[in-house]
Amino acid sequence: MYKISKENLNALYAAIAGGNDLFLPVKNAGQTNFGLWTESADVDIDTLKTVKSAKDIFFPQSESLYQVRRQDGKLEIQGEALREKPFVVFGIRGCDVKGMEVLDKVFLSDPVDGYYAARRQMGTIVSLACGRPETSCFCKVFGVDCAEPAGDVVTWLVGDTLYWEAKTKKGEALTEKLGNLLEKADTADVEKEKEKIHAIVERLPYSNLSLEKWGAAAADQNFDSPLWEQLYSPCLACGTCTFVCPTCQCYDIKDYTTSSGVQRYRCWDSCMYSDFTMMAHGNNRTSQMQRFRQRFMHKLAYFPANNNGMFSCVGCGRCVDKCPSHLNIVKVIKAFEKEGQ
Amino acid sequence: MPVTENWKPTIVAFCCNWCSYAGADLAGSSRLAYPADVKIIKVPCSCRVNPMFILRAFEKGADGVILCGCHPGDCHYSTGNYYARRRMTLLFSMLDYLGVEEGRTRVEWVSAAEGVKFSETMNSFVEKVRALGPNVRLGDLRCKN
Amino acid sequence: MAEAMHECKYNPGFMRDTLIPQVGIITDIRTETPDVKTFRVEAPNGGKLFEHMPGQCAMVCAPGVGEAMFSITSSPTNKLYQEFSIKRCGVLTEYLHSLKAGDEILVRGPYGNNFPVETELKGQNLLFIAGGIALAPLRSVINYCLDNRENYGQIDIVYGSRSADDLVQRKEIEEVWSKIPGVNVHLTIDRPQDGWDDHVGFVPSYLQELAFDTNRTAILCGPPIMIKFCLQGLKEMGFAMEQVYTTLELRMKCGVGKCGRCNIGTKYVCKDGPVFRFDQVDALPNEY
Amino acid sequence: MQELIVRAKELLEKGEVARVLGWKKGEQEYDAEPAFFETAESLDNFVYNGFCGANLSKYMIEAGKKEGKTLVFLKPCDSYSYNQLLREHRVDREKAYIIGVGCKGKLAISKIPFDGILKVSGAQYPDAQEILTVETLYGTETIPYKDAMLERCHVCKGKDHVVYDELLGESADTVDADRFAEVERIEKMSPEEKFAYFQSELSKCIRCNACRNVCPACSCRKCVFDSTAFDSEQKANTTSFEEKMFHIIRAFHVAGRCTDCGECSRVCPQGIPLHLFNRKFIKDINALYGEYQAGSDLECPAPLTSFTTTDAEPGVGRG
Repeated sequence: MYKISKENLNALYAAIAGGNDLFLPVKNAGQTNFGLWTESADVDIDTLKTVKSAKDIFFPQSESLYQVRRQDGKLEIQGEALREKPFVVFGIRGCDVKGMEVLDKVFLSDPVDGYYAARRQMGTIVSLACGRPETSCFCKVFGVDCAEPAGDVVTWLVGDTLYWEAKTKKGEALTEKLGNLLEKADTADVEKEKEKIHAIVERLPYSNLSLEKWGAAAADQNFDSPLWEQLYSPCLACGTCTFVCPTCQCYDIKDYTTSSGVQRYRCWDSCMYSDFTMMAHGNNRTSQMQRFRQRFMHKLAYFPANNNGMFSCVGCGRCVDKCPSHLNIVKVIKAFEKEGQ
Repeated sequence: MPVTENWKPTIVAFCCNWCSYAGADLAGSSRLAYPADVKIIKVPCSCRVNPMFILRAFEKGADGVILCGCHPGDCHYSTGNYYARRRMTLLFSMLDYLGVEEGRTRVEWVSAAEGVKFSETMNSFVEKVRALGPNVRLGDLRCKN
Repeated sequence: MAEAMHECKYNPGFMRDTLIPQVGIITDIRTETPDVKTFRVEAPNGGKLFEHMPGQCAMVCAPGVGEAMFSITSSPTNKLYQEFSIKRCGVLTEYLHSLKAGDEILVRGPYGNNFPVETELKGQNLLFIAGGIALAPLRSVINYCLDNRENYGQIDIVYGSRSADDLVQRKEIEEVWSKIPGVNVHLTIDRPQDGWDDHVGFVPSYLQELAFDTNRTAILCGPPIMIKFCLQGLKEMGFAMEQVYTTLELRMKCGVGKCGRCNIGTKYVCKDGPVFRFDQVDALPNEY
Repeated sequence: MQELIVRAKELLEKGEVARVLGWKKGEQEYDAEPAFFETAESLDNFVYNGFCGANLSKYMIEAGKKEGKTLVFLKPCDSYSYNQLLREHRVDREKAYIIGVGCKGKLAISKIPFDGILKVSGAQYPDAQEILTVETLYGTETIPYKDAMLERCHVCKGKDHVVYDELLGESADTVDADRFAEVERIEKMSPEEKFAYFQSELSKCIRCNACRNVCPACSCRKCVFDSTAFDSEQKANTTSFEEKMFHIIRAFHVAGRCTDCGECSRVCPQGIPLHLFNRKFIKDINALYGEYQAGSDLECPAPLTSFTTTDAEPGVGRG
């Protein structure tokens, strides 16, 4: 294990960024989101949750897939170049790292999504343990230990010191590159920090949610529940929950016409939108209740059924914080929990 | 897009069918010159122009957008241009508020008999936009390649 | 990232992501009915864009207009080209109908599963039931079975549409299919019409009149209302759900089970479908 | 709060209304959600406190399609939105029983800058306090009520309801800022500064449509930004202009109809001050066409559907 003092972090960022792109939480106009590091960037690793998750870096909100040029009636396709340059993501929390695992199940299963896979291969993940978990956090429910997140390198911010431990080959390579910036450290402080974090996690109000009613078997059991009708009613049909979610991966493919041809891009889409499933001959999910149900059934029942019980929720609590109507997955899980009693 | 001495702005002019469009015709048949970079889009009335048309024109590569309609009181449909006047007043004020250069938008009332005014208006508008340079604040980068 | 890219078997050296299409040339357009045209598509250098199995689909794209999933109506046994029968009903199909031979479009695929022609259906008597444009997905199976005639028993085809003018592939039905031994074609139209001396009536009622025995596997495709009543009829005749196949259709964007819109229950129609047995369909939530 | 529940139960039991539209207790004190109550027992979960900022008027469009009358609780500013919907024939006054509830300013949990908030005491009526005590996982903190208030409450339109069947509860004046001060501050900037300001704010936009979907003035069945028939349905956020376009046009579509209820800014997950667009239009309308408050009455002609022959010319005030 290594350490570096907090005041030297800028030198650390500069060293990581030398030759690599470095993405980390940056504050812009009052909000913290992952962004590219520059000398003038307002780095903010104290904010627990970025508004958007780190999924943006591997699966951007919109990205070009290819261009089509039309010449003399002939079409010519130019695929977008895949990421070839290595990059580092710093300060990603345990829940978001788990979110990447969920996305891997989708994008790296056959047929592999080349754009995502290239970024996954080129990216090194430096995770950061959560010193001050929030009320809305419930990652423990999904098996995430926010005191010891996964990642190529794991870091802990204890007081004014950042502790650094490489966990994979990629992580070791990055550590080596940083040379003298990091000094050797013992693990005592980190162990103490982990204990402290675990104690807080136990006190979080949603840490003991029960997932007994969910998983593969719920695909049949919960679909026709009358609870959905009660749960969905304040839903505004906006896409906030899906866009801040680290695991929502539905996308749309669209064309943008430019003077030189057509750019085909893909962008995040939301199952909450009425046109999500709209076809020329009609819509198979006509009510907001059905769309609302689809989102939660997908995360808590369909996804586990297809992925050995792995849930497509990581308990980051962003939807809990951001829903304009204060609806969220916690309320859904609790409603079903109560139902059986 | 590099600004060179020969750079010519792209101008979109929305012209009312009943007055300014005929004014443009008259300018042409009277051999009054106005820059070829003015792309005229004929509309049935100045009131037909939705604020989105103006923004879309900028997005897709226009450097200046001008709306020409009948003189207030002379609308073919009697009151259309009065509504257009309020809309454009508010829209332009909003664009100024967002920090778009003020000279990029304009409304001018040109009748079918005013070929000279049409040509003069276009010449002066093109000159003004030329001085401002290419539109970057409302443009979409993807349209510029 | 080489392992993520697939080399196209038919355009060697052409590396592509699953989302990047190939250019296809429309070499022929046949007007089937007032609103259905069949497009023949070939690779720029001739030949097929890719191999497929009966029932599989492909994404057809007109740049700047849209992209949608269409079933490949030609049989895999056709080694020269692929065909799509497309009904005019939306923005993209409207545009496709305005194209002419020689125009280029983009195609990617094949996607989805296929009818089990080499497994469950082999050696069986087959009963095809289709209504309107739904003959398109069945045509590839029918032709596949006819080209491998020795592998299948008796083949019955029940096909109906609104009017005689709306029957897709009528020429092929009358000149090829009906002339093959062991193949019975039963045509029907909804309302009487001059010059039509065949059966008149809806497909479900015609099906009951024909009263098939259950020693066969049924493949059913058509508008939802027709499926509902035909299925009821088949049940009354004693068919088991495991004996009837159909195809589902939902909105699709990616074709590879990732974009999420064709997800229903634990299935993705683009990847796990479009071909389902009715007992599998029954197990899905009622959202199709 | 108790008096609201009692009255609602009474009206439900008498059969005068078929359902009640109000706010339901959440998991925490600060996450009450809008909800329909159909039985007297379910009203035990009814809540009305400082965190009930959600404007219920827009839900009345859906409620109007149901059988029978709906009892709705409207705060003073919500009643403007309801009135505007009434004027646009989007709600049915006959199917609503409106109880105007008092308001002492509403709170935004996002404005309470402490980690791990468990309990906010003092947010409960009627004992609204000057200072809120906030219990968190990391200790107890305090914050003045006013500092945790939504922006809109600092520039409140007033505590009088413009439409109601009866009134319940007390209000308190919360105004301590000038409504147009921020707009004026931006107007005084140079074009470069203005552009940089909005660029930085709008680059955060994630196109989630929360602002549009919560807006009581955005009541179109199909939004132009959802329509595939035009070139307007661009979901990409690759270039910043798409977001600007969306927000300019959205503000324009509600110009003259926006009551300045502030819901757009309240719900924005990225904290974009969206009300600054609407308020710019309101300020211009007031200055150019006379003072106008959308939703204040049902008769006065709306500024964008009327004109005078002597209106200002576009580009007024430019150099």
